[in-house]
This record gives sequence, structure tokens and C-alpha cells, in this order.
Amino acid sequence: MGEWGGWSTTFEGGGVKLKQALIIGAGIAGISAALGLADRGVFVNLVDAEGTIGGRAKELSCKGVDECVRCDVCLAIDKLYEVGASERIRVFPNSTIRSISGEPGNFRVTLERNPGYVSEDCTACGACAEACPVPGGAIGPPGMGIPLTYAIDPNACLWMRGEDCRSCEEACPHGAIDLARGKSTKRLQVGVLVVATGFQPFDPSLEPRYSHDLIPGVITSLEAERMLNLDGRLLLPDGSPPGRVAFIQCVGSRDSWKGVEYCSKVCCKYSMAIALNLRALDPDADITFFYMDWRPYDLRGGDIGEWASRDPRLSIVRSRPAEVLASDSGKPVVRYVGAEEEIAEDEFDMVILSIGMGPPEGIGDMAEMLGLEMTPQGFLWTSVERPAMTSRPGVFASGCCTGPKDIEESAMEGVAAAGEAASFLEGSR
Amino acid sequence: MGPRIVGFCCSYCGYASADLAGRQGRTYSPGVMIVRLPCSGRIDVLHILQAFRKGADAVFVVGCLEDNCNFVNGNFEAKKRVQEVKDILDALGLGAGRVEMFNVASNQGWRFPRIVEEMTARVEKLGPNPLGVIADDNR
Amino acid sequence: MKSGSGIERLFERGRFVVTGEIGPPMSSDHAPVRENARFLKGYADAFNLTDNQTAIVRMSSLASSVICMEEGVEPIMQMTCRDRNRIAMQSDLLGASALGVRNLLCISGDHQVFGNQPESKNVYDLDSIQQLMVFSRMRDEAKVWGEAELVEGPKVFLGAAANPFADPFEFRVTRLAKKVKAGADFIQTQAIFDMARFERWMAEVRSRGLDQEVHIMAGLVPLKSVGAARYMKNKVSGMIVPDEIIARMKAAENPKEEGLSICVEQIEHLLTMEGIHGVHIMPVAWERKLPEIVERAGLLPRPTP
Amino acid sequence: MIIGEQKPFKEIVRNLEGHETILVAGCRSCVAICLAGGEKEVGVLAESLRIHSDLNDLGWEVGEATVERQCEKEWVRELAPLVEEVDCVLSMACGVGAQIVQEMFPDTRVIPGLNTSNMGAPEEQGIWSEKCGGCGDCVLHLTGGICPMARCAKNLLNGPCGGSQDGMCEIDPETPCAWDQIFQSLKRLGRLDLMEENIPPKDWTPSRNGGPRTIVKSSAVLTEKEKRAREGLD
Amino acid sequence: MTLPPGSEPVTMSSSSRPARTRRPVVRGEREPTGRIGVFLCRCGGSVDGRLDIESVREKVSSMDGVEECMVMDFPCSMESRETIVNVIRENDLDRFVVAGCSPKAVEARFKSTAQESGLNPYMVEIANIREQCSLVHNLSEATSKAGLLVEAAVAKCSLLVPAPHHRGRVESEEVLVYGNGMSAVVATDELVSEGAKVHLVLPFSPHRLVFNYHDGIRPGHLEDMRDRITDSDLVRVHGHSSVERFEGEPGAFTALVRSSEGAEEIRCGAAIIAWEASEVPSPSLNGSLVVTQAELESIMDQGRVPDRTVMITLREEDTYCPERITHIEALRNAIRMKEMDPRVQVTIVARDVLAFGLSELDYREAMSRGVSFIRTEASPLITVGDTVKVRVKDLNLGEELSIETDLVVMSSWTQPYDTGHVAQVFGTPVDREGFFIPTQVKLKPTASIVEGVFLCGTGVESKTPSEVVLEARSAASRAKAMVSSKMEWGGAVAEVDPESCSACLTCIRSCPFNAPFIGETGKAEIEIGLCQGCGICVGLCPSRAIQLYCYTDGQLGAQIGALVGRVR
Repeated sequence: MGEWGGWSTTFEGGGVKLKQALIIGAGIAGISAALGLADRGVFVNLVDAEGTIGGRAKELSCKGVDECVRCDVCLAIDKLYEVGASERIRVFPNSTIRSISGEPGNFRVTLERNPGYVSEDCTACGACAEACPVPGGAIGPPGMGIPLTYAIDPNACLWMRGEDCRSCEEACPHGAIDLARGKSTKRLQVGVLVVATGFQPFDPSLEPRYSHDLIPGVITSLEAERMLNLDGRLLLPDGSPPGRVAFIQCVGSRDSWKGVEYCSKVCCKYSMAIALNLRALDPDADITFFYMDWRPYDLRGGDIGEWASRDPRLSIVRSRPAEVLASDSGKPVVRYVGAEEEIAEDEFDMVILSIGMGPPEGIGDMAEMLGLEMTPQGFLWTSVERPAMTSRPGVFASGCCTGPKDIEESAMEGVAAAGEAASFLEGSR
Repeated sequence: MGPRIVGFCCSYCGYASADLAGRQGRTYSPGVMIVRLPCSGRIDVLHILQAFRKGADAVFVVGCLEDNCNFVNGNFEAKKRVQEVKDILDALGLGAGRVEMFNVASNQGWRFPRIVEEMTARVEKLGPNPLGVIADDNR
Repeated sequence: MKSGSGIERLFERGRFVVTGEIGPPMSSDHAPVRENARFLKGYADAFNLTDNQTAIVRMSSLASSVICMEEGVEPIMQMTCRDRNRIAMQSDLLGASALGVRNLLCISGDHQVFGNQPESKNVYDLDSIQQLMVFSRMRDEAKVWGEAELVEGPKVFLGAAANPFADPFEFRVTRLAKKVKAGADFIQTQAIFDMARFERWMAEVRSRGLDQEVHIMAGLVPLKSVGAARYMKNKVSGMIVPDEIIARMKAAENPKEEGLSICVEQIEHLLTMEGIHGVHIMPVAWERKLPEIVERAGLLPRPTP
Repeated sequence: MIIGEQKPFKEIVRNLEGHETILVAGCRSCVAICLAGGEKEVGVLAESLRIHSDLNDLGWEVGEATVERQCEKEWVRELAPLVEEVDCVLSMACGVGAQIVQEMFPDTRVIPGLNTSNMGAPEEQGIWSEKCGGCGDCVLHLTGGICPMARCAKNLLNGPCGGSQDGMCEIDPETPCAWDQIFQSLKRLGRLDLMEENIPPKDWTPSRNGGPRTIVKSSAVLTEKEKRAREGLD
Repeated sequence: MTLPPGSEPVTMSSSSRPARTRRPVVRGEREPTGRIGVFLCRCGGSVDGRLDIESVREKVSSMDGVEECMVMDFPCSMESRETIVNVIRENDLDRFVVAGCSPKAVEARFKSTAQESGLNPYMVEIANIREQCSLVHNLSEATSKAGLLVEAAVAKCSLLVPAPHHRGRVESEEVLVYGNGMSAVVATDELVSEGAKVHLVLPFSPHRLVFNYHDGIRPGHLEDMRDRITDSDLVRVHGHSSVERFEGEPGAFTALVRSSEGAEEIRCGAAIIAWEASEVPSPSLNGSLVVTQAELESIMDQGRVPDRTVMITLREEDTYCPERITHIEALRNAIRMKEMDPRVQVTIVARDVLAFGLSELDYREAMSRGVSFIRTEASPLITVGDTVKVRVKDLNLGEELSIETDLVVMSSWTQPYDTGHVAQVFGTPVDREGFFIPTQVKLKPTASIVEGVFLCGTGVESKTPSEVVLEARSAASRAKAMVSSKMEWGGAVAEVDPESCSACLTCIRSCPFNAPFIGETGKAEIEIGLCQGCGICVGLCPSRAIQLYCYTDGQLGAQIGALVGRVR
């Protein structure tokens, strides 16, 4: 990245307002906010706990085959390039907020740089991976994130496991690897904060009755997305394409037993997109949806009923399955209450759990540190009338950390946050 | 270096998909040469014919997924241009299969190598472009 | 008397005229025409000799007409605008008249795409209305088109076609009027299946008094099968076949029989319709059924002209 | 404008047999606009011909040139130096252009690359249809601005014939019936009376019946005197 | 994509255009000399080591035109870019090639490098020898392929011409908001609070603006907002007015606003179409027994609650109503009725209850308060006597129910009106029902197909009030960002050679952005500010009269030649 100029403070009406922003979380909302602010000449520090930016979107996949199904994921990925190209945005990967002091317009922030072991000097040349003696490699190649850096898997790395191997360190031409690196800190002074720490996907192990990880072929929608991302189609553990696929909606949504009372808003949309991908690749695949209410967030052509009416191999069952069992052949069997109140069982090759969104990890501490109010559901509170405005001036929030939303809406909130933050800095608000 | 294949790639999707494939270390035939276009809609029947005359064994054009073109309908235009070339190739007896249009998304890193596979397979089926052979002989 | 043709005389005497149709053969052999003529003689007052109907090359209508006359059957020679320019048309008319043909039906003719010569070039130097204008002038003023005098004009009773079932409907009567104005003496209509629409058309014809100026003959085609009905409904443009007719044909266990009855009923109905001076029966490729139809409709015996 | 379309590639190649140096000559006028014979089409065809030659080792030399209007000698003259180099010209202009090229270069064979179809107009991008028959005796004022000579399959002057159904022509359900359109148009214009009149047989003399038609605008023609004056004879 | 009814598919008259296309002056750029510099990136081990960069250098430095060819560690780093600037100046280079990472990552930086060295920013070509070469092929393959890629880049680079470009302040920082409801007010409010000057054009007087509260927005809030902005001296309200013409380019639009007083030309840098759909009155309404949700509310406002109420959220012709707001309305009103009198019976008939996100909580509350729900797919049959009977097929029970009730409440749904005209004026398409079609261009929320014109409100698609607020604010935020940032255009833009143009209109018919027009010369011209550089017109032009800077036929031809013309 090199040294980095352009850091100025502007003196405005009231107190000092640093024309700099700190954005916590480099998902689609954070990125949209960052770009929006950079557009207005504000310098942006983009902080993310992960090694690369992109947030959840980089785990998601395009679900189109020749035709776009409007899942918006590619668009989110394209934004990463813009961040990489912007001279006004500085990215801090592997970093979290240790402390924040000061007042709106002049926050003093201490970042904690976690040991990514690989610094941002990494150019993803791959020398380290080649040097790594661990079978299969302890150093993963970069995904599509920015900055492009390799990541070391502490569980596989020999050195971490107490052996004396530093071959990657030696191999790295840029001295970007420091296996011994401990936590480091970085101080920043900024005028505004934007919290965009995203969401936590529902953990399927909290829903044991659906036998995730117990029965092969039972996967979460997120795992399905990763699989699609990897090579463009959903396959069973044995590598064969699934002939019969079931989607179970509202796993970790609309479920007070799991303490999740709200609807995650996007599951109907994305699971239908996954289904469209299956259909495009296999016109004969039998697809079944188990759902309670069909809520297509995208109004244009998202109605499952309409699809089912013209696709004999798509069945829709208005029922929340009781459990997923294993058949004698070890395949997943969905057990549910059928139309006539009877207990029905259907066998499938693959069962996809459409998991919902929960508040992001550590949002509580974040809220406490920043003195922000939260909603009963554990998200950050923001005003309905000013969607990016939190309970504290100078601190804004956008994206799923304020409630479930899809990529486009998150991006919109990011943009709105940029507007709020910028006008706050300009003192016009 | 394997068959000569020219890929005209929309900067938003095909080109990005190839970049991603590279980052993810997905290898493919080095015979593939990518020409970056601002949009697949920029493709011109002439460019494709030029490539074949110079001896390309196959040519493919990559545009964004349908209904996802950054310029609304550039990828549809490209499809029509490619069809024009197919007709000409048939008339010339070179085989329409040597040229193809693909629609991909920028984040489909897995897709680009598959496209290359597909086109390489086609060349194996149709044999090398005779013009390429002639050119080589004259070199 | 304009022509002294048989049907002209019958019309003059206010008789209900019946005409039939004889399709010239795709052959140079005169026998088929003769046989049909002999067989049909006396069952209708005159017979149309079609002019390369549906643009399929057949024996010329002039030659066929003459053969009929040799059998003592009165011909109505059809002449399309498709295949002749105004020179050929006028000279053929003179020739026909010289050979004793007294009835001539002026039509624009089916487009060549339907026939066996789709690559041919059509002429349409004149359209059917202009053809009437030219011919009536030749007859009434003994002039060819332009000013040149004829030593002797043709003696011919001029017919024209009318199609109440083509579009735009509101213009159909006007077009009849144009033909009358152009010199048509009698009209043969397109085959009627949609009787309701035909009556609407006739009502307007009467309201404009056209039935007083021209002899209107209602066209009829006996249906051979439900297939034939469907074909005419769907394939023949300018032809309307109501669904009830199709249903009726479908229902009948003996469709042929049913087809004839429908036709007979239509005639009986038409006999009572004001302004209808005759029927023109076209048993397409089914000539031999004409006698039965005429018989059952109680139109026999035919009067002597 | 004049509407044409490119001949099938195989036919063009057949017609070029026996020639080795070929000039593909385009026209920037009508045929360019109907995407048949402009610089782009010239380029594509020329490149295709080169590939064909290379493939079959014919050793053809194919040149390209596109002039403003191939129907005018002055523009066609620009081709002279190129035509000298070749033994045939593949004209991508309409029939008129091709003839002028031949007229200008009587010793070089001219081969048509297009089939010239009609005088028409674009309906939408990529679709053109015939509008005028060039009969030399316009009746549009009587026919609601729709030409029966060009647009009626039987060029009737007293239509529509019995084959008109639902506004479509009897020849196929895709072709609109010109006379139905005329009727509707006159109805809109409130001039249906024009259709009551019998239009008499057409005078074809201004049309294609006296050999090639020649229009003379005397006020624009140089008189003998002028010519001599120009040649400085007087 | 359908154009609004009765609108021209293309505008071609130069009258509807500014008199001239703007030709940028390229200041301080040196005359092309054709001297090329090539900078090869080792990129740590990700290029060097994976291919033999030295042999590539040897191969390339011998090419004609190549004056300087050097291998660097990271040309993209600040220091290296300074080095490049110096090398360019010292060797009087006027164009250069960088071989390394994907141009998508680094192009922007080297454009500025070019400018810093006094060159036109588009005189640089980038050879992707990393992502598309060194990372995917083995050493020998990668080496020879890299050679070809760089050769090709040089071949193309040698034909580059300085591209027109412009970077400068917008001509107008004012924003036009054209709307008829809530989103217009919110968008204006956002713009004002961000300090932008606004022209608010309304088809009627601001006091006729009506708002819908159902989604947590404080009642009265929007009225206050309306009064605030109408009083603000940053806002000029054009009541009873319509926009009749809209032309120009981002940062410099001209709108003709007509009101009863007459017409006025307004300059603005961006525009927001904030159109609200309005209610389609449900056809089957019947006096006092069958009412709309709105009517129900006024009944409740009078403190009255019927004992038995059936709410129907299905459209007449539809199996279900996709509009979230109708469901939220139904739920909120049902809850309110139960609050007023817990004994009343309330039944909601729906196929699916569209209680997205947190509105699910309303759904739960309604259920816990004893509101009953009937799932059905066919819209119910209503017979009105002295009471009302509702016949409906219950999907769960699978049987036909006949419910007697005192009141039936029909959800009314919305449809945008007169959007056809607006769409025609602004050149933004609408779909069959009249909804504005937002651009599909890469994740630009609220963007329309016309650069600089943004869309929000239920005229785009049905939304809940809170979603409208969000959309309106982000539209405003983007508009503000646009007018307060420097306008940049040019680079890869199309240009017509009037000599060869046949004015055939092919470009005009095929351009998705309406950039080409017929200028005063009678030849096609291209509005640089509108040209997005897709090159569709270039590929189509029958006279090959259009070229796209940075991607001319010649440049691409040279590139293709270098890439393919090789021995196997």
C-alpha cells in the first residue's frame, strides 16, 4: 500500500471535526458507506476482523446460469475492486476495535490488529504456500477479497503446533509473514464512526432435529452457496448431482423457541435463487419447498406458487418439518405434518436448511463501548425516519447489524449512512 | 501451448471471472489469449474473423449473464454478432462450433476454466484451424 | 336483352336461377368436361367454367366453355385479372363472344402463391372492377378501352363475384355497388355458411336498392366432411364457417348426408329471402351431387330459357 | 430508400469463380443504411472472402473500397485507381450502383453482391418493408397515404378483394391487407367517399412499360448553346 | 424493457440537445511521439519466479517503438510510480505499458501516473501477466504467454491516441426532485440536511401531499418534515408544475418546468424522480359493509369497532397480493381493533402473510391477541345482505368456509399513474404496469438508466413507508454525492467521424443511453457526457464511422494479430 497522504483536519463551526471516518465492518454495507464517503472527499479507515474485506458476500455465490437471477452477489464482489482502487480508503484487515474515546467529531480509536500472521505487505505471490511442508498446505490461497493476502491456518501450521518450522517466513520475499507476531495496536483519530458489522448466520447445531452434520446431504444454505462458489453446482458428498432436493425455510427465523421471533427477510429470495440454479442445471430435478409463508423480498417474479403452477417437478408444502431422519440407505428423510394433518415422510438426496440471520457476534460489547441503544432482538437501534442514525450523534450504523436485509438494502443503508456521516462532518446537520 | 483460442471478454464479467480463476489458482490451457473489452457489446464480426484469419482455432465471447449487462443489452448484441459469425464459418466450411458466446458472472471463478475446457474440446473435435496450419508452415 | 344468354332471359322472366360449376381438367382431353356436362345437363341453368382456379394450371375456361356448349349446356366463362393484361382480356372476350359464349364472370382471381406456379408473375393490369368497366363499355358502346371503335361489340351477360364474408365488412356492400356501377349484370357470392352475416349483408344491399339493379345469386358449397368444413374455416381466407355448422358435421354419423341436408336447408331458406334471384352451387370436386341437391331443394325441373 | 440484402456467401463465391483480384465496392447510401452494403458489410465480406481464398489456396487478392454513392459517376470515379488493379468488382451497392460501376469501367467485370429488393423504409431496427412501387403515377391522395401498387399483392386499384380477412392479406396471415389499411386510414380521415368511386384502369405509360424511364428537368439541362459556350466554341 | 406508451423509441433531433457536444481541451499534454515505455512487474514471487520475467524483458525491449523496458518490484507502489514518472520524463516517452496485475485492480493508479507525467491518462496499456498468466500456467508456458501478452499490449499501446477526458466541478450543484408524495419530501429533507439546494417540483400544492403511516414512522412526522422543507431557504417549491423537458448530462442538466404561471428553465446537477404509486380502488367495494383499510381506520378513529370483521388481502385477479404494505396495514389495524375491544372477532384472509423482517412481530402479536388467519389461494366470494357473507376455500382445512361478518375490509393495492409522461421526459423506461425500471447496472441502488437521474418511491416497486424513507434518503445521498464530487467523463468514449457517417440512425436506435444524436451538420454526434463507453454502436455502425477510444478497431486488430499470429 505504501505511505499514505491526504490526511487533513477541517475546522468547522463548532468543535474540531476530523474529515475522517472509521467504518467497522467491511461487508457490503460498510463498503458502500466507505465508497460514498470517499466520493465526498472524506478519508476512510475500513476495519474488518477478517483477513480480507467483502464480508459475507464473498462466501456467497452467483446463482445464475446464463440468465441472471438477481441475487446481487456479483455486484457486491465488484465493489471490492472499487475499494481497492480508491486512494481515499485505507483497509485494516484482521483488526478489531479495542477502545474508543473522545466525542462526536473527534473520536480517538485504538485498533487491535490480530495476528493474521500475514501483514498487508503480502502480495499473494504464493511463495509461502509452495514452501509450506504441511500436506495440503497450512496456508490458504486468497479468496476474492481485498487486500489479496494468504492466510495461515493456525490449526494446521506446524509452528503453531510447537514444531520448529518457519519455512513460509523464510520463503516470503516481502517479510510479510511473522509467525511470532502478537497482537499489535494502531491509533486513529476520526470524526465519525459507521458500524456495519453485519450478521451472524444461524448455527444449525442449535436445531439438532434437522440433523445437520449428522446426515450426509443435509447442508445449510450458506454451505450450498459456498459449494456453488467453488465449482458452480451443488453436489452430494459422493460427487453426484442431487436428484431430489428439499428446502426447509425459516431455520433460525420466526422461531421463538430459538429466541428468533423475527423473519430474516431474505431466505425466501436466496433459496429460490438456489432452486432456480438447480433447475437450470437439471430440468428433471425434483425440488420441494417446506415453508410457512412465502415472502419473496424481490417483488419481480419471486412467487413460488406461480413457479410451482408451471413446473410439475417443483412441489411446495406449507409445513414446518418436525425433523430430518436418515433412511436405511442413509439419505435424509423429511418428516412433516401433511395437508390432512397426517404425518408424512419424504426421502431426498439433499436437504438445504435456509438459515436466518442473527445479530453479529460481539455487537453487545460494541454497543456498550459506543453507548448505543439496541433493539429487543439484539440488533443496533436505528431511527425509522433516519435509517442510518443510531442513538448517538456522530455514530452511524448500516447493514444487517441493524436488522436482517438483503444485499441491495444493505448497500442502500451504506449509502444513506455515508450521507448522514458526511453531512455530520460538514456540520450541515 | 495448446490450441490457439481467443477469448473476447467483457471487463465486468468474463475478464473478472478469469482474474478470479487466477487468484484461486484454477489452471487452464495457456493457449487461451484474452482480449479485454469494455462490454461484450463492443465485439465486432470483423474482430472475430480477423482472429480466425490469423489462425485462431477457436474464439469465444464472454458477456455478463442475461439481464445483468452493465450496459443493458450489450451481451444480447454480442450474441447476435456471434451468430452472424457462426453463419459465415458454416458457409466457409470452418464449422460454426469454433465460435461461441458465453454468459458468466464476475464472481464465477470456476466458470472460466470450464469455458476454456469446452472450447478446447471443440477444437479437438473440429481439428486445428487450417489457416493456422498454413500460417505455421509459412513461418 | 344485352346478351340473349339463357340465364339473362330467366332473370328477365323473374325465375329463380340455378347455376353450377364445372372444373376444367388438368388435361388436354375434352372427355371429362363433356361427361360432366352430359351428366349435369338439365339440373342447372348454366355452369361456371373456372379460370385456372386457385392458380392451378388447367384447361382454359374459354375452351371448356365451348365444349360445354357443344353438349348443349350453357356456360358461364370465368376470366381472372391475374393472367391477362387488358389486351388479352379484350381479345379473349371478343373471341368468346364470337364462339357463342354469352355469360362472362369477371374476377380478380386467387393469388398465384396458392397454386402450382407460385414463382409466376401475376399481371393485374386491371382489377375485376376495371375489367367490368372495360367489358361493359365494349358491349354497350362497341369501343375497346380508349376510343377505338369496334365493328361489332361482344354479346355478353356480365357477372361478378361478391364476398360478404371478407373484411372490412362495412365496406362489402359499397364494393358491390362499385361492381354494379362498373356494369355487373349478375352477382355470384362467396359460399355462404354464416347465414346470419349474409342476411345482415343482404339487408344493407336492399336498403341501398342494389337488389333492384343486379341479380344476386347466393353461393353455396355442400360440405363433404367435417375436415372440409374446418379447412374452409381455417385455410380459405374470406370464408367464415360458424362453429355450429362444424359441430353439426361432427355430430352426424353420416357427414356427407348431413352436408347435403345443410345445403338443401340453406337453399330453402334463400328461396324466401328478398332480393335473392338464384343460387350458385359449387360442389367442389363433388359435381355429381348437384342433381340430388337441386332435386331435394325442389328446384326441378329447370325451366327452358 | 432502396432496400437490398446480401446474396448468400456461397452464391457470391460461385459468381467470383475465375477471378483472382477482387475489389469489394460498397456504397455509403441506402444499402449502408439498410445494413447490407456499407463499409462494415464490405469489410466483413472481404475478410470472409480472404479466409475462403486462404482455405482453398486460391491466392485471391481482395480489396475494399466504399464510395459515397455508387449511383453517381463522380463518386464511382474515385474507384478508378483501385479498379485498375483488379479483374473484377464485387458491387455491394444496389442494382443501380452496380450498373454505374460497370458503365464507368466497361472493361472490368462487375458482379453483384446484393439482391436489390425494393423502395422501402425501416419498420424498426433490422426490419425494412416495401412502400413504393415507383409506378410513376401516384394515387396516395386517393388511398389514404398507403400505396396499393406496392403494398397490395394484386396491386388492385379498387380493393380490397375477397381475400381480405381480419385486416390481413390472403397470401399469408402475416402480410397486412393494404386495402384494409387504406380503408381504415380513409375512415380516420373521414374520406371514405374516395373509396366509393371506381378508379379507372391505370395508365401505365409513366411506369415500366416504355423501356427505362428517363426524367428530364429541362430547366436543369444544359442547352446545346450552353454546352458549346462551355466548350468555348462560340 | 418497455418504453412508455406513445413515446418515441429514439430522440434524434438536435433541438432536444445542447447546441454542441462538449469537446474537452486536453491541457498540458505533450504531442504523441510514439516512444513507448514498458514496465514489467516482478510482483514479488507471484510473477517473477512463476515466469521468467527477464526473458520477457529481452523479448520486448527489442520491439520497435519500445524505448525503455525495465523490470520493477511493485510498479503499483507509490515510490515505483514516482520512478515511472521520472523515466517517462527523462526518456520523453509518450505512452507506456505496465505488465503485472489485472488492470481491474491497478488501471486507475497508472492513469493518474500518466497524468502526473504530463501524458493523457489513457496513453497507458496494461498487460495482465499475473492473474491471467503467472498464476495459472507453469513456468515455461507462462513465460512465453507473458511474452505474447506484453507484445500485444505494446502493439495496442503503439496505436493509442489521447482520449478526450474531463474532470471538473459540476456546472450546477442544485438537485431537482420531481415527485408526488412521501419519497419526494424525504429525499428533499435529506438533501437539505446535507446542505444541497433543491428544486422540488410537485404536480399539485405541497399541502395536498398525503402520507401513510404504518411502519413505525411517528404520525405527524412527515407533515412536520413537509413544512420544514417548504420553509427552508435551500428549497424552491414549484407547486402545480410539471417537468416538460429534461436534457443535458450529469452535473449539467437543464429542465423545463411548466406551471400555471408559465415555463421556466432550471439548471441542476442531478435529478431524483420520487414518484409514489397511488391506490387502485378495489372494484368490489359496497357501501358501508365492504370498505378499504383506510376507511376502516377512519371508522376506528370514530371509536367504533364492528363485532366481526374479515380482512381480505387478495387481489381480485391475483392469487395473492405481493404488496407488503397491505399485509402490514391489515396486521396493524387488526391489532388496533383488538386493543380497542378484545372481544371482537377479526379474521385475516391471505395466501401468505407478508410480514417481512420485524413486522413478523406484528404478526405474532395479532395471533396472540386472537386474530384468526385463513389461508386461501382464490379470492373469496362476498355476498352482501343485511350482513355480509364471505365464502372462502381454506387451504389448511381443505374445505369451503362460509363466514358471516359485519364488515369486510378489502386491501387496496397501488399502481403508479402518469409515469409514462415522466418516463418519456427523463428517458427512463417503465414497465407495463407503469412502474419505473431501475437500472441493472452494478449495484447502484436507486440509479436509473440515465446517469445522474435517481429513482425512489413506490413508483419503482411497492414498498413499506420505512423502506421508502431508506430509499429516498439513499437516492438523495447519492445525488448529493454526485453534485458535490468532481464530474469525470471521457476516456473510453465513442466518437463519430462525420466524413464517413451516413446518418443512418443505427447508433441512435441501438444506444441504451441515448448518447448519439444528429447534430447540426446532419451527421451523428455522441454526447460524451452520456456515453458510457460500451461500444455497442461501434460494433453496429454500417459505415464504420464510429470508434471507441481505448478500443479502436485498429488497436484491437493489432492486439489480436500479436496474440494469434504465433507459431504453435
